[in-house]
Amino acid sequence: MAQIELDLAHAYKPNPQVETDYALLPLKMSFRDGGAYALLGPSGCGKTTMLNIMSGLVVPSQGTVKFDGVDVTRSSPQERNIAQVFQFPVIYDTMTVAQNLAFPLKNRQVPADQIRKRVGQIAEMLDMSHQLDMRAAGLSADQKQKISLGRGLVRSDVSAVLFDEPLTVIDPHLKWQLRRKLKQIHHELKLTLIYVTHDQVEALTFADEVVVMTRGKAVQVGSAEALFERPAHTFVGHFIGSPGMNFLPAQAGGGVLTVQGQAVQVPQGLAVPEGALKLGIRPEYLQVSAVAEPGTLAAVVRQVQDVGTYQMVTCDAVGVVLKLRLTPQAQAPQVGAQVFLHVLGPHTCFYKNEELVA
Amino acid sequence: MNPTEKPVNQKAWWLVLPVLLCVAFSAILPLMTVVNYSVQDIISPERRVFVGTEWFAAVMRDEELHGALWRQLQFSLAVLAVEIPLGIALALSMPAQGWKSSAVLVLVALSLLIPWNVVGTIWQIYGRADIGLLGHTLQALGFDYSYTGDPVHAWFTVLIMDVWHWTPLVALLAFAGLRSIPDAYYQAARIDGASKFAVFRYIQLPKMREVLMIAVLLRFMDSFMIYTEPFVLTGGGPGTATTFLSQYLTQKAVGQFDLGPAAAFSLIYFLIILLLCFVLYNWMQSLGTAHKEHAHA
Amino acid sequence: MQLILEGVGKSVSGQVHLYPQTLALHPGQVTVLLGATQAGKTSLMRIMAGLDTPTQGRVLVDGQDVTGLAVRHRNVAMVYQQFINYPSMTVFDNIASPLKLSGQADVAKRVHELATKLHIEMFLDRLPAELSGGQQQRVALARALAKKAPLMLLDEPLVNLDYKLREELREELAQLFATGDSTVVYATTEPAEALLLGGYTAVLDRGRLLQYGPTAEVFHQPASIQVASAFSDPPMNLLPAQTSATGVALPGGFELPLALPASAPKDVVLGARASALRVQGQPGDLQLPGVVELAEISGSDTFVHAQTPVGNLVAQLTGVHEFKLGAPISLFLQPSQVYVFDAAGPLVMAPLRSGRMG
Amino acid sequence: MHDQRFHKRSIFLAAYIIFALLPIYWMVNMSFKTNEEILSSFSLWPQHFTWGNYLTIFTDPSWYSGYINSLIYVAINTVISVSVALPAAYAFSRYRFLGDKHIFFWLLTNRMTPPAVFLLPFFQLYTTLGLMDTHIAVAMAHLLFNVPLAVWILEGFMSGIPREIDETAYIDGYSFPRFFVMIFLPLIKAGVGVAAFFCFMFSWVELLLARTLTSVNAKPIVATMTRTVSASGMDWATLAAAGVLTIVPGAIVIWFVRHYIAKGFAMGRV
Repeated sequence: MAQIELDLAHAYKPNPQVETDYALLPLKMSFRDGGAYALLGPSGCGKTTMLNIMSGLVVPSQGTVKFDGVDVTRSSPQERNIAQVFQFPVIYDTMTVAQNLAFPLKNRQVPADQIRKRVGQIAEMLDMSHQLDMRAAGLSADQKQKISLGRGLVRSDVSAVLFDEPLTVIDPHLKWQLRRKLKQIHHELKLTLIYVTHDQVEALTFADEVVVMTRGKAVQVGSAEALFERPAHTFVGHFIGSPGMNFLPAQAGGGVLTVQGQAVQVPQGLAVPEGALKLGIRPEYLQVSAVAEPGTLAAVVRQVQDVGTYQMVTCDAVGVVLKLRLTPQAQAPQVGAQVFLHVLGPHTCFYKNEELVA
Repeated sequence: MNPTEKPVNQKAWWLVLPVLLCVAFSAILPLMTVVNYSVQDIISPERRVFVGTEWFAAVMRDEELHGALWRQLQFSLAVLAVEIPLGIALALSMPAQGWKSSAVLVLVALSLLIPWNVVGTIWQIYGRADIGLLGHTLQALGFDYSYTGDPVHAWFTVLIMDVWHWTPLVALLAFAGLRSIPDAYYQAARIDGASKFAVFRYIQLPKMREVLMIAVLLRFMDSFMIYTEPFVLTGGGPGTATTFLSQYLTQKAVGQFDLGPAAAFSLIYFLIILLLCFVLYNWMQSLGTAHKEHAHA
Repeated sequence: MQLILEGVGKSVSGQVHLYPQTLALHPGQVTVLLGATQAGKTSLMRIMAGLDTPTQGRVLVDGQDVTGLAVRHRNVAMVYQQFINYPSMTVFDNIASPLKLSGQADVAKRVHELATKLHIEMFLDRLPAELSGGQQQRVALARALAKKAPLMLLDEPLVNLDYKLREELREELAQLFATGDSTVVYATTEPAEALLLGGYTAVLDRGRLLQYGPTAEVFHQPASIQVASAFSDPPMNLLPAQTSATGVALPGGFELPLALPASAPKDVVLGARASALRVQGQPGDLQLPGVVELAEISGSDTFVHAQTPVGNLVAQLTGVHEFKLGAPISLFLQPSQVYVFDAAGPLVMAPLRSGRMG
Repeated sequence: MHDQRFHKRSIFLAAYIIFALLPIYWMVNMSFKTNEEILSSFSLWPQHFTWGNYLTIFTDPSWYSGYINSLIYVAINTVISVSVALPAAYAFSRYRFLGDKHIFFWLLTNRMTPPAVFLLPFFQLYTTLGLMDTHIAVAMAHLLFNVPLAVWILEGFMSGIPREIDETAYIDGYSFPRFFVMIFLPLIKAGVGVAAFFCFMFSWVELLLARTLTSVNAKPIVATMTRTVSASGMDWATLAAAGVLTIVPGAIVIWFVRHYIAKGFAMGRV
């Protein structure tokens, strides 16, 4: 297993000037040995480029890649001893499952009995022991992905296992079983796993640390809780959570906060930074009350939707749309009613030009 | 939901009708005349006698036909044995993308564009000891080479000419098969530390299986009915060393003008082709569907 | 426009895709076809559009039998899963094609109007292949809307898009359908989409229409276990049990006091949605000790998979919560949120929904 | 690619290309020599470079008429083959109908039928129809193998277009002909080009049928060339020049379809 350190940037053009010339803006990041990481972001944010730089398929236009302190920037995937699971299952059709799993070890001239033992062990871990002699080609997509993963796991000295959106072709109802399997394997083998996806459920479930990326930049690296509670950048607040964080522009000065002209009293013991701000509050934390209280903002209820496991209430506060969640049993306000939303509370985040300040 | 099945629509027959008319005119009508001739003795346009399967029996017993059929099978198998592996090797060595790839493709495919008799003419000139580069060089090296005199030299020259003419077809097919392999397979192989041979054995060959089946079908069939090139090069000589089925049939039909046996022989020749085609086609379909199932699983 | 499927069934080369069923769509409303993959959603939709003819049964539009009528003569619009556009035409021509064909006036104005509505007005002179997946699907949507057809069909239009993009487009679609007056049929595998789009929902399972009614009603009053499992994500917890004097007896000696109707059979199945289980117990809850198998974080919720004496359970908790694999956990089942099904399938009792019309 | 492996491959490729081009080079080399120089001395390069042979071909009607005749019947055949194959390929690609598998196989067998088998019947048929020695005769005869080839290639290209595009067009209100011309044809432009190229090529290279069905005013170049083979003195020089000129049309056209050569040869199956 290896500690991976990145200190690089990657540009499409030879001498990049403006930010959009970069596939990956200059970044400095390290991945702890044995950690499970996710690179999360919309299509085209540079997450796959970063994965390919780590695997050795792409050489960064500037900077270095280090595995356990050794510079591997120019060395091939084979020399870096990494394993990779691709978007669609990549297996050797003419071989059986056992031969597929044994293939990397056979290429390393590992003695036959050791191969058999190791393959048996990994097959057991992947719940595929009963399929070892079946031809790999005839299996279902999720079983093939497990084989592809198995080819990496059989190598006890594999430095890291990289996943490039591995669940894309898997049926929805099978996805959570494969996620659970990956989590169990990481729990048992303590391998360095790096997982690329645009789906926040996969990222937050799978990884200890999630790198949220947009337009070639890693805007925050943190645990699921940190991303949810304290998003460092408005993009993270928007991207994590469904629906994402509510934002409202505000002006703070001398103990009073005004939102589009409406004053909001700052409750005791809550420090509010001065100047032009953007407030961020998650629908899960936005409380509603019938009467005005310190830290509330008047709003009109526009829509109440019964989404089964919760009720989604959409309100219009001085022209800003705010969403909040109520439990299925709670008594939802009538559409058109005047309500007061606790925009200032312990869970409120304050942003200055998109960056978290308090 | 697997991709929806193709809907059944009998109105599609109207779309296929023009093709049926064209090919019927150029295949069924002639075939009927052949069948007609194969069961009659045509003494003169007016007098025809029904002879049943007499001509078929005669043709089956014809020694010369057996010789020609045996030489044809030998030739077709030799063609496959040389051209399939050589074509694959050529495809593997061709550059994958860029202008180089297009340039090599055109150069290699050039021989496929030459009229079949001109191929014969080229090798006729090329192999002559007095004016041909090949013939002249071989003589200079002290090798008494004559494709018009020595039956073995003639047979090998025809074979090499066919290899020169048609190997690019196999190469292009194999190349098309190789190009359909996603890059991820090569990356996975490199990560697994596979040797060059392992990459060929476990990734390239299985993926090329379908196109190689087409190559075998095309090459075997086309070589089985070869006529023009050997006719122009050696005229089937020396003796009957390079007289294959098509030439033997043309000699019988146009040359000696005995229509009955020629028609019977044509039908037998056509049935052999039909049988071989059926076997290879079904094998190809079963491989194709097996291949498609993998793609869907 | 009133579309009725009378006893419509479809089987292809011996395999039954749709068992005979009757479905009368509510005119001018959104009908969601909800079901897992292979449930028959696409087959049903293709019959509604006239792309396929049913093996048996009749398709009636405003009382007129259109079963055999070619799709060209039907006035329908359809959006496919894989963003189907005319590759050789520009975005403008793509959207304009139905308008030009039906010889309508001021085509350019209508196209610009639709393009602005779907935020693709800046791509009008580009080819579809140059756009991202989401933008291509917007072009297909604009073309479908351009037709203003009385029947509009969408076959899982968002399934191939990024997670966050799906969220945004789902909202836009809900608003688009609300403003339009055509009958909309929307196929999906995700219960959340059905709930968000509202209108009516038809639950399909392996070629059978199980239930058709207002979305909230089908969700809260599922006719059978199949409907309940099809209409809940993550899958509903189903616990076999026996009725007893005071309520219901679960394996492992657990008792749940419930006021059951007299007609309740001996063998029943308790149905509890993930939201009916919580980690902080309240008076009257049934406590179930268990061991954490997996904690799935979806950004706004955490789904805890736990093994308990009564079987594997999934609980839904708001916000982000970390759980160690294998850690002990107590789940509290709220009796008021429990469904009771006859073991054979039909619903016996659904939880009372406080203060909201049925 | 490791340097060592790349090196070995490019040597093999270079060797094959030399093997493939040498005979052609030798014919081109001869086509610029006079008969006397060919027979008297052996040289890798024409000592007395002459355009004479090409001049005779372009001036002697019995030579250049051969090219014109070939081009005429090849063009007719290509147009008929492709226009007839288009609707049929669409039917095979989009629908299942009674006997579709068998017809498709029958087309394959026609592509594989030895022309020698139909030599006699064609001769009979065209004499009774009074079509002997006309361009139409050869064009029609070549339909035997060109129509199946065109159907196979076009069906392969058409199957690459998702069926949902047809359905969307029908939903939008396109009638079949309008859809086929306005939307479908532009999408398979490449396929039509490749099918036309292969029909052109296989008709251009065929000798047996072309020679049998023509005598004077439709005699193709391939036939005029075999005539000189049996003439008294071997007119090698003109023969070589004529040979070079038969390669030129193919070489020009192939550049336009170079990206699809392989797909075409595989009859669109790849």
